[in-house]
Amino acid sequence: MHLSHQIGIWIAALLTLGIYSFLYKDNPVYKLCEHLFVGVSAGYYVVLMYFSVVKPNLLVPLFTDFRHERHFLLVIPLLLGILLFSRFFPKGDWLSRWSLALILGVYPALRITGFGQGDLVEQIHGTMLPLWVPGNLGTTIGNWLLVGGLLTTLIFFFFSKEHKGALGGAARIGVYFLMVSFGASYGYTVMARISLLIGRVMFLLHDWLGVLHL
Amino acid sequence: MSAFFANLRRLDRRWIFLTVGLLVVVPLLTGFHIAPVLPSARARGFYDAIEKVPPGSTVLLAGDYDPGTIAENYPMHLAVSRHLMRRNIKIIAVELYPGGPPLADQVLHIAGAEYKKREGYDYVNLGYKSGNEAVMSAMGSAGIPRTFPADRSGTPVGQIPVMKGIENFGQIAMIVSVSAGYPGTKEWVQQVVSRYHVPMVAGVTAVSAPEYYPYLQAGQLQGLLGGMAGAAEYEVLVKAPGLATRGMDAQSLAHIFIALMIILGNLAALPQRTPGAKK
Amino acid sequence: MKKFAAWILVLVLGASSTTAFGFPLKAVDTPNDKGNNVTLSWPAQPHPPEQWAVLRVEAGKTYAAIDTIGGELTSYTDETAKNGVPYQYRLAGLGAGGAGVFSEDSQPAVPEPSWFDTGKLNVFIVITLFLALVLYYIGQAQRGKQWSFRPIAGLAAIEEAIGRSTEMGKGVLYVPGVQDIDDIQTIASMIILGNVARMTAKYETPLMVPANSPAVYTVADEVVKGAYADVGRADAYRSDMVRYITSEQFAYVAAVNGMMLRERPAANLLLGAFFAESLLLAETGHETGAIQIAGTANVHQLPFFVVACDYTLIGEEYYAASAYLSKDAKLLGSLKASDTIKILLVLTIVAGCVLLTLGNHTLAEFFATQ
Amino acid sequence: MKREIPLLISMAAGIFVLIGFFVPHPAIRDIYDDIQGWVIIVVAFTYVLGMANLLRINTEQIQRRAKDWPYKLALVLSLIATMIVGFFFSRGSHYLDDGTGFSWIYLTFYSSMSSTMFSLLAFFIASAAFRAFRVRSVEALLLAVAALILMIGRVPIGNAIHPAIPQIADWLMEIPQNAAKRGILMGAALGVIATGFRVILGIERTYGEGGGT
Repeated sequence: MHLSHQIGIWIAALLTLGIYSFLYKDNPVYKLCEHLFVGVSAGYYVVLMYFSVVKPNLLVPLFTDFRHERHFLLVIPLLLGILLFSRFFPKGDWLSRWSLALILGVYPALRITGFGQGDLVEQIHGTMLPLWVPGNLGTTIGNWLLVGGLLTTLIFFFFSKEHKGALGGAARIGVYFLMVSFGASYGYTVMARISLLIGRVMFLLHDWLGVLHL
Repeated sequence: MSAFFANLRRLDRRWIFLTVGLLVVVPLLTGFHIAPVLPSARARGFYDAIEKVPPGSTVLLAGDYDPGTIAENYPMHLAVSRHLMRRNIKIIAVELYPGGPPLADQVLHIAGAEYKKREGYDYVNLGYKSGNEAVMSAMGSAGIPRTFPADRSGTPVGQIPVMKGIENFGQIAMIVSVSAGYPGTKEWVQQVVSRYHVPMVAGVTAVSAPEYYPYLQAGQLQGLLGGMAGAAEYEVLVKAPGLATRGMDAQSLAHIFIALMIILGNLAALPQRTPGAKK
Repeated sequence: MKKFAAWILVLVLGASSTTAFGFPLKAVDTPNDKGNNVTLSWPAQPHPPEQWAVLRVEAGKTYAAIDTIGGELTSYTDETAKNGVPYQYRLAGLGAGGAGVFSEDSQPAVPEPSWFDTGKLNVFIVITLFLALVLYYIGQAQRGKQWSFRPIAGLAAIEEAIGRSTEMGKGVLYVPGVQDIDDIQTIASMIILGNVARMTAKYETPLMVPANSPAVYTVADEVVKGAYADVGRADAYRSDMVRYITSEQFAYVAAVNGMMLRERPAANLLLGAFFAESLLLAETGHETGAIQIAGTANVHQLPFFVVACDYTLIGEEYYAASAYLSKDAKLLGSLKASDTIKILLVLTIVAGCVLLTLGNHTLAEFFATQ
Repeated sequence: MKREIPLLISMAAGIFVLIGFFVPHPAIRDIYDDIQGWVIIVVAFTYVLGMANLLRINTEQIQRRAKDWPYKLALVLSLIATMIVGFFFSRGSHYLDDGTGFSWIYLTFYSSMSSTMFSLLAFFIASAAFRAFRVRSVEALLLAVAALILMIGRVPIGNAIHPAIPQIADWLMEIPQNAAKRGILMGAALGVIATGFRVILGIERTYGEGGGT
């Protein structure tokens, strides 16, 4: 048992226990930790944004190194960035919508092509499987389930017709496939949450109390 | 029997909290060992994919996670850095999560010290860039040096030996995505893998692992590690048991307990057969 | 058989003379690129030299070496070429086994930037087809076209749950998710909230709406006030129905759980973008014995809602529900377009699988990325 | 003027980024690259705006002595302290190197609390497993069986109980789960594409333009 001598580890350990106190009851210590967390992370983000984005991608190319021939265009994002702060002036906040408009335009477009290629075209290609693989019954059954599972799930998410008769049957099978996939996600999520706790307990036992020899 | 279940239902959930806490602390304290970690086909696939990368080539290591999921992502990040460095593969690290850069530094410095690799010559940490998918798309189109003009501490990319000749994904042999959520493996697959034909493997949190199996089956991913279990299996393959392997006993115990809770919870909720029992 | 004989002839002559006969060298403008780029390719050599020197000549000038590459390679990309200039290339062997080994001069190749990346043709077709369908159906919906859609169990259950709460004289708790107002799921939640508020106004059931961001609070408040006015019950609207709690995830959950346990609403409606807190809200709600109807498009949270709630709107059902309720031309038009393209998807996949089983790969190849 | 210019900007940016995917020609691709470079910078500024907003809201509440104002004071002070240490007392652009004040704050406060915050869920998932996991229908039974197989199959003890369990778990993940997740994936893709077109073509009037923040 060799206790850590670093003040930082002690503070971190006390903050960890402060947050765990929420399990017993919501209390002032938890509230303080929570507000400290919000404050520190907001401060951290701003410093990070300056040194890792604003300086290297905007200030340096715009004002010092002129190597890249289109660097003068960087005055546009500089203006758009400043316009964002017009939200603080009662009259001017419509100006900030110019900057948000750039974001509102770029991301839907990136997602149309990204989802279109990665989640649509490639998945269609991935589902085109031979339904009879000579000499390999396991793969054949697997392919039937993969293709059948996908088609029935798509049919479940079909809204233009009542789920009756054959369509109803297919949708029902689709729900069974969905439920198996929800069960799998439930099992994985349990694993995820538990391992985060294990990670934190390791910090307390190893870094703080020094009772755990890795 | 039904009396047992009746008061089981009124159980204060803080007893359950206490049990979970003990089930995690006891194995870690006592080193009580339940079952060995055996690598699954998935972990072996991830390992073999990296074994196929020729030594001397350059890999993009995307550490897109933050301290919130250190327990799952950090062991993968460290194990893959060791594996790449042991095979003399050069590493360019980027992080699209604000909380990422210090974790990538730590991983690269630990592995770098073990395998005598020098920062700037064998690996570099280009740090964080805001913009999520836009960063990935820009790296492929405008190019990596224009999107990341400097490394994490401001050294211009032109002065970094490992970046020499690196223009875009044409010079990247493989992408290793250590991911917690958005932006992460899904966005790398959508914005880069299909567009620039770069092979990719992913080490992800358990919550997000199920969603990436379709990418694995469609050949967009060459390997996938899911959660702490995936990390532990990979650590065994890389012969560097660390945090993940150490935690698996507690993980096993906790899972058994929760499985029991599901079964017991349902039994306790069964309508009581004994006559006269209060409905 | 003839080709084989010719090959032997070349080999025999080649081995005996010092200058190996030239092998074909193909030079072509790299397709689907920004330009300034020529791709060379040549057949693998039986005895490749240690290295190749890549020689290039512009019209009327002499050959100049531009690069030296490994002998085992069979292709090379020249990225220093200029658009519009015709170039010819030749390979010369270097180092061990390279003396006197030359390729034939390639055909002239003129690098040009390409206007369309043919490798993305399949994505282009799928996206443009879908865009056309969306615009077509939105246009139809705007011209008043009505379609019949299948009922969604969760939606019918909402009305039933509100009715039950009214009978028991208890309230309805509506939690609009934890994302901000710009998230699509929160916008859909506001549409459903409008309908719920119209019902609670009609039945005079108490309504509670905890919001987790100032923007969601302002929009939700407008929606509820408007809904009460629409049903002519503006008097029943009270400003404390919609409340801004906090933006921090766990503090918000603790506060909402507190409302469930204190005010004991008979119906909990959890509709919007949820993350880890889905589990905490559903558990507390389940404990209070309230009817719970949940809906989200966050797939990883659906398992927790499915096991703990009475009804769950699963992924797209959640968006479809908001389209039904909104009666909005663009939402209904997009829903109809998605349904139509789903039929096409099912047919394409079945056709692809059948053709593949019969050994024909064309359809499958079309959807592969080039 | 107030509505048309933002609509024009998002339509122009959206169309260029959409076309840029298909057109490698520099006439389009150079603007496509510029726009993405700009959006990276503007997103960075939104974080700074978020911080300024946080400061404004909390300082107002402190002045008004609103409920919990001492906690708000702690928030404001920790925010300002982190920024001052980061900008001025952490060796400039080497601010995240080991040993700087800023990396100490990262490790001691940010890293510790954010990893603890998420680990709270381990406790809740256990209590919810007991109290709110009702198998009331065939569907819920399928979900429960798949969950139990995965939970036990994915950890070493599963293999110790019986080697078949991990294999069944792997099969469940590779085939049935995969098929359903792909169905959800494709459905979601259609939703994202339809909404994306509506936003870019200005058909969609998102609350974002009208509403608060």
